[in-house]
Amino acid sequence: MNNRNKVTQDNQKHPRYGMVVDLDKCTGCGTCSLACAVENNQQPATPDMTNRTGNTWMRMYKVHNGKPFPDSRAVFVPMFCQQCDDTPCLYVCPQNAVELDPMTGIVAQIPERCFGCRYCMAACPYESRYFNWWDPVWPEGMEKTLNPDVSPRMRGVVEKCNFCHGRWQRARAKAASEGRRELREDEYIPACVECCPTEALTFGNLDDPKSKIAKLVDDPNIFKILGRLGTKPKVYYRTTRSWVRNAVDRNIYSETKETVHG
Amino acid sequence: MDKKLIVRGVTRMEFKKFITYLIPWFILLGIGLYAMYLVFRYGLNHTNMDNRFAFGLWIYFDLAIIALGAGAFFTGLLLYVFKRHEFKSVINSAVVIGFICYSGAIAALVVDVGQPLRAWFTLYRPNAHSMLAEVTFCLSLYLTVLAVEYVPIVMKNRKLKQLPSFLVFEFKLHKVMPLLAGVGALLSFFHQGSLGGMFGVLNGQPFAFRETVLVFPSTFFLFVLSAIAAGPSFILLTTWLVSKISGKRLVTKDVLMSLGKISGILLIIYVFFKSIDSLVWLNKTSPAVGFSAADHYGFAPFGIWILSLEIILLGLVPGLILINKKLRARTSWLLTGAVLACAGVALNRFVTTIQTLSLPTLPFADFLTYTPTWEETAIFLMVIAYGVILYSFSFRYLPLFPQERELHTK
Amino acid sequence: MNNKGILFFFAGFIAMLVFGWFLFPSLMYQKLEQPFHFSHVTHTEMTGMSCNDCHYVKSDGQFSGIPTNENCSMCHMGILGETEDERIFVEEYMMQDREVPWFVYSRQPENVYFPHVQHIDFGEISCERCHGEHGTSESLRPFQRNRLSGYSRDIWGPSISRINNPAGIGMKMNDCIRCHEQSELTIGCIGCHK
Amino acid sequence: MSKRFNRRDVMKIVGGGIAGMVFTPIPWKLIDDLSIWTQNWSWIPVPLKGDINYKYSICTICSAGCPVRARNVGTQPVSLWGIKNHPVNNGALCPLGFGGHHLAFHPARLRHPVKIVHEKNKISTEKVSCADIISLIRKNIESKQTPQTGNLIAMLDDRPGRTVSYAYRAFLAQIPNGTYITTGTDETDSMQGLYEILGTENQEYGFNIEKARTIVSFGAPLLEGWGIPGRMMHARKNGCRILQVETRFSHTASVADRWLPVKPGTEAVFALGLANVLINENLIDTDKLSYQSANFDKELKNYKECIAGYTPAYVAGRTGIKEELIREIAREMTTETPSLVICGREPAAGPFSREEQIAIWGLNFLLGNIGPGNLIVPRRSVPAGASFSETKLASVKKISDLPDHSIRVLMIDEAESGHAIPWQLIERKLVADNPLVISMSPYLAGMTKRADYVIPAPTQYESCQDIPPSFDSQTATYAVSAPFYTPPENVIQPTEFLNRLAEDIGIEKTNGSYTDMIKERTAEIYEKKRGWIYIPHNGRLIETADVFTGQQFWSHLNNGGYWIDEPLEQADNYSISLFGISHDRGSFEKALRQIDKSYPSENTTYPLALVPFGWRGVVDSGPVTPLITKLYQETEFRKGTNRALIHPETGGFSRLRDGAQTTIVTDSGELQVRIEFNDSVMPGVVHVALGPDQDSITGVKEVRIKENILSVCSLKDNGTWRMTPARIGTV
Repeated sequence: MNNRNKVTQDNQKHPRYGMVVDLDKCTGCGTCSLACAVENNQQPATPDMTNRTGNTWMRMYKVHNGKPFPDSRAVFVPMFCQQCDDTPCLYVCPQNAVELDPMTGIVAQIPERCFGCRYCMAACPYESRYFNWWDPVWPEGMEKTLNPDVSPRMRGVVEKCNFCHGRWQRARAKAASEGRRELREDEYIPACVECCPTEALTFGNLDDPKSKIAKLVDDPNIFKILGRLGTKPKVYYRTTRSWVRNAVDRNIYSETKETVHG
Repeated sequence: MDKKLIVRGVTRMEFKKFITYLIPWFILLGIGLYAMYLVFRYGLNHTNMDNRFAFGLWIYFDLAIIALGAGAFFTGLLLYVFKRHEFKSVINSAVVIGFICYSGAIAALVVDVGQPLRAWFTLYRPNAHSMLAEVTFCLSLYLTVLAVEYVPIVMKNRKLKQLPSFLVFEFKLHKVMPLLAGVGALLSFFHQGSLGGMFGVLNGQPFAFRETVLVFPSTFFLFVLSAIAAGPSFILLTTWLVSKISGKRLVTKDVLMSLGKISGILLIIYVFFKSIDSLVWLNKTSPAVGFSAADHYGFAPFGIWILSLEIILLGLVPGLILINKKLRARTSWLLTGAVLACAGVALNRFVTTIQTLSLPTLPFADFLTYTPTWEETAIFLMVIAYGVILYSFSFRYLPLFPQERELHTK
Repeated sequence: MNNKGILFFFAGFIAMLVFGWFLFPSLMYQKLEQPFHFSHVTHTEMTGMSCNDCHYVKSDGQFSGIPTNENCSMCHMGILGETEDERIFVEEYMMQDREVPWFVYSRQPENVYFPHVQHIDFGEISCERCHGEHGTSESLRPFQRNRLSGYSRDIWGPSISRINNPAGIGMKMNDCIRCHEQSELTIGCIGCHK
Repeated sequence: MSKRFNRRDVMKIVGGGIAGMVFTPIPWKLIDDLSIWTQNWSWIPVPLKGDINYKYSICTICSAGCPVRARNVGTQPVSLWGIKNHPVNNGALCPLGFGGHHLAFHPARLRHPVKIVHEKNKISTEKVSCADIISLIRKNIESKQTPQTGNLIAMLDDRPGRTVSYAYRAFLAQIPNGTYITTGTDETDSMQGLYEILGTENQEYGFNIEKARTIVSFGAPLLEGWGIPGRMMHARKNGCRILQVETRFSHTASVADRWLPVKPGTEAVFALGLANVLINENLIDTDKLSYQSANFDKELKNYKECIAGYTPAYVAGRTGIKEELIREIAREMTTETPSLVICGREPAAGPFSREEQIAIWGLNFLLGNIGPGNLIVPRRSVPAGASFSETKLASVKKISDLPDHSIRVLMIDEAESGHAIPWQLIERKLVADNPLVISMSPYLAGMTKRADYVIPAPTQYESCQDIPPSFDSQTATYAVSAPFYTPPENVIQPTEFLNRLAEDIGIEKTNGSYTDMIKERTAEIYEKKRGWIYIPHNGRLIETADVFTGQQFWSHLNNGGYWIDEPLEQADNYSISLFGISHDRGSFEKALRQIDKSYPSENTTYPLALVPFGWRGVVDSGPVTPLITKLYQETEFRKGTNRALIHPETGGFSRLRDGAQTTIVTDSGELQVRIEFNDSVMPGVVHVALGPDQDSITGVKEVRIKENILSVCSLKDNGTWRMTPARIGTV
């Protein structure tokens, strides 16, 4: 794809945004889920929506250590589009509704181009893509609270986390009005990062060695979920606890299945 | 009342009886159309698919009937390109079955996608990397080819034959048949393969992901192979079934045996490559990304038995039955072999679609199950009803089996 | 086919061409009059206002678009002049504190993000390139709304075939892409889609 | 051409037309426009367009009072955010706060006074006028009722301390039998034990959480919206350790540094066990403590005798926590210092009883946490405002203190504490024949569903509201929630309703509007010239003394400013009694034994301990943003209503499947639940969830009164319902 080539050519110039999730800091408050839903105009559930048909770009999992009472421990794992550099969903989309954005490295999903074949959902190992099984319906009057920077989707298309690119557009316009083409580090962060009360989420340009995130990524406790699949996610997770690492990532062979709640 | 339309020299049941027999199928068609309306009007929440089970009954059904419909292109290839003239007696029926399978698959696909009105974007600005784009192209082109192949059969209708210009047209079409058969075979080859490749390329799903052979994942070739192995068996089965239902002898037995033999040989080849593929996948491809056989087959009910069933009972066994001349000669064995072969390819498509989605990839995800809703089942049955109805009319008014007249008069 | 047959065939063929090229476009678009007329010329020439007085980029980089009653109230506290349009504006909108429901000729679909600031400041594109000579118009032309999609005719462009649309005429995605390609700008889908 | 025009000719024209169409724009434009049409269906909502601006206010969903920055399109907020580095909550906002601006459009919103018609299991509404309701109340006030049948005119306010609370009390003081009550289910109620120990009622205390290294939490959901949620989150971020003493594997327990799953009802025993180790291993600083109590030696001796029985061995047997671990925890409390012990409450399971609270808070005394500069610090109260300082006010009563069947008219204030309130708690205080229940609420949800009439009140950001300090705040604070928009036409401010009522029955009205009352209160705060005011626009703290005028002070507050008092250097005199002032040792021990006995034993009809659970603000009470489905229905990250969690090995359930529907039976009734096996549940215990009020969230037309787990919990006389013996399924 020509866009992919452009990314590699222009790598020096454009930022490559990524995120680090510190699992040791996350308290599972769920604020990120709600902030994401508000920011990105996700509709509230219809009466028959289930945890399999809902629309939760930023999804919280409670992952268990697999030990019964009283030795149970759990970790909260925020799961969202991992923004893979080697993007499984991009290769499969028949009509270019998915793109690895050359300006930001964001895996962009364009709902208006999507015709809802859901092949990308089958391709995504992170279960981070969501299909609009229902028409978007807000309680009467509540559509006034929609964010004008994000267009509401229609039924029958796939959507997912896009690092709040509406915020990126706004930030760029603001920078442009000041005559700048590049963004400063704190000018653009997604809603979930801004709202996290324990600062478990860090966002930034992975290619900028001076950025906060670039330093974090060097930490030995950093890992990528399902990193061995080779999809090269730009979302990293961090933990110092080995059981968390084992429960969240498939970095070792496990014959016993971990049980999960949430 | 429709005597004038029926093929000269053969008898068909009374018109009233014919319609009575079709009524249940029309009812199914009607229910399916209502379900289709519900889905188009209110969206895919009328199905039981969900964000993880993004594909359900319909995609499985598409894959299965397209595999079984492969008989059309493969028989055409054998007849027109490899000059196996004995298949002239089933080619018309095969083309109709192919047309039904492909048009039915497309009908199911149109309901399956969330925004069918945007489907043309794929043709307008396709992603060349996507196997699904390839499928879409080949499928729509091949359906056109099948329609063109269908036309001369329609024109052979007694009434239509009377039009002189149609006769000329039909004759001209006949001359291009070998070319069409060749093009059709090529298109079929690619879309059967791409359907297999669709899952083989999913590097995020270790259960489906396969090693690459000549830029395509191995499932690309396995799908082609299994489709052409099962296709003749399906033609065999349908021919036998139509003959049973209508109570007519339609083709000579050697044609059926010949179909069975081809099916058998190809099945053996398929089973050989499928076994190698499975071994490579279980021992190399999958462990490399951190998934052992236990991760794939550790969830009830999908134990390792499903792989054995697919390869041995529904692959090797029918293959052996069908290549054995003595067994093949006995109708019961011939049919058993054909049924097992078709079941084998159906199971393979089931495993590829449904089991892939059932298995968790994230270490903390659950194993999921899925049951279709009545709407999904109704639309599935609707496509089958459509097939039965179209085939019934074709059988009544068109010369699907040229040998029938001979056998009838004998 | 005999001669007569060919003749009938061509009759149908030509009739369809005429219908498709000349009648169909006007059937596709519904003509709507603006709530009242507005003269850009009057505002620029008689009062000496410049475009920027009403249409400007705000400090957060957003484009102000069409001025709201608040902006207009600086002058239009009472009825100025004797035109009917002025009366409608003041009595039916200003006094009742209602915003004028203008039909916006160049309103892009909801999923499009068009930052004026980048195009003006970095692209140095003049307003006229996309909006034409709207700024010197005497009155407002009717708004043409697509009956199916609901979008303005200006998006599609005046030529129904969209062949040989000059740059800046027509505002479909392809028109944007063409200009971006000419200026060799690296931009992905999310550069313009929200 | 001579021949007649026939059917074939028509076919040819049509054929030509079809061929010609390919060369016209018709098919191509239609195919394009049709696909664009799918982006633009009329039922796809379109966001507002307009000028983006920012406004500041305070969230009033719960009593924490978190400051918010609203991003508005024109006048309509489209998102709310915390204010970075705000001194009160460090800029955190909870998930409910993020949806605060949705509440005005909540599907359960009421826009007219209504009468509620109760049918079997469902309710419907009829429009009535406010005057009708007022005359009904007047009739009830005027009618001569004998005390036997109950004659109280009560106002239930679950968030006391607000200006409106004072207005209620002033009103009630004027009418015969006027009674002001709270449910006593707020977190503030968990502080009662502390005040009992300190022997003080008028002195308020708060926590210096920021200073604590270790927090031993008895059932408090510290990381799930306790106190001012942002404070605890911030402390956690800075490395504060949490030891969670809780039966359930709650979210807080999951991520706490230690989870100490005591058997339900044995929290107090565990606390006394820790006290036993602290005293017997000489881990307390007796010299320092002796200054804090008048007759310390006697108290300590008495206390020692009392806890002598609670040896680690005994406590281990009772609580299920290993003996060695109890010792280890006690030692940790004196090494990882300073350590704070908090007695909290699980939002659905009800508060601890008075005696349990005393046992738990007592640890803080042993650790030397009480007093200025320590972890539990005294703070000033916020003055009530000039209009109420000289008025007679009705006294604050807890609903459990009232005799049964004593309330004739009950008016319910809309503001909820966010904690579960079993309706029986209120119902049994109402007279048996035709009580009149009026709710002043914006929504048909929560307790309002049980009322007879509803006065529609303004909701979040529709009216000026004041924010008294949260119970955990270490100093007095005061803020004003400035409205973003005007309420719908028929909405009535509760004070306005009181005024109309007062006029009708001929008593004195309050002065001015509600905003004026709040303004008076701020004037009084300004008068004292103490403390600082935080200005959100520039993030600066200004000394109150530096604000020139009261008007300016008001304008700061009315624009999202937050007034913060100076810490109190010296507390009023207090005299610590480890069993509480009103308790002697005998009754204390008896009460603990009583709780001990209530634990279900095996081989009885009800062998299981039923403990409900929920999440603050979402326990089936008031409405929350419809987007809360992201955490409930759409992910099951939190458990929805009537989900019963049990350990798979809990005896007798071999017949049950995971996910099966079954009934939970207690003395008080039975309830349909869905079973979920979960191996981190304590065997022998069944936890049943209280989720959001699903009907009102999804806007179901027919509102049902769905029974929830609280209706089968057995309610004790002291107002607790922490644990109920139960069984599952039919025997």
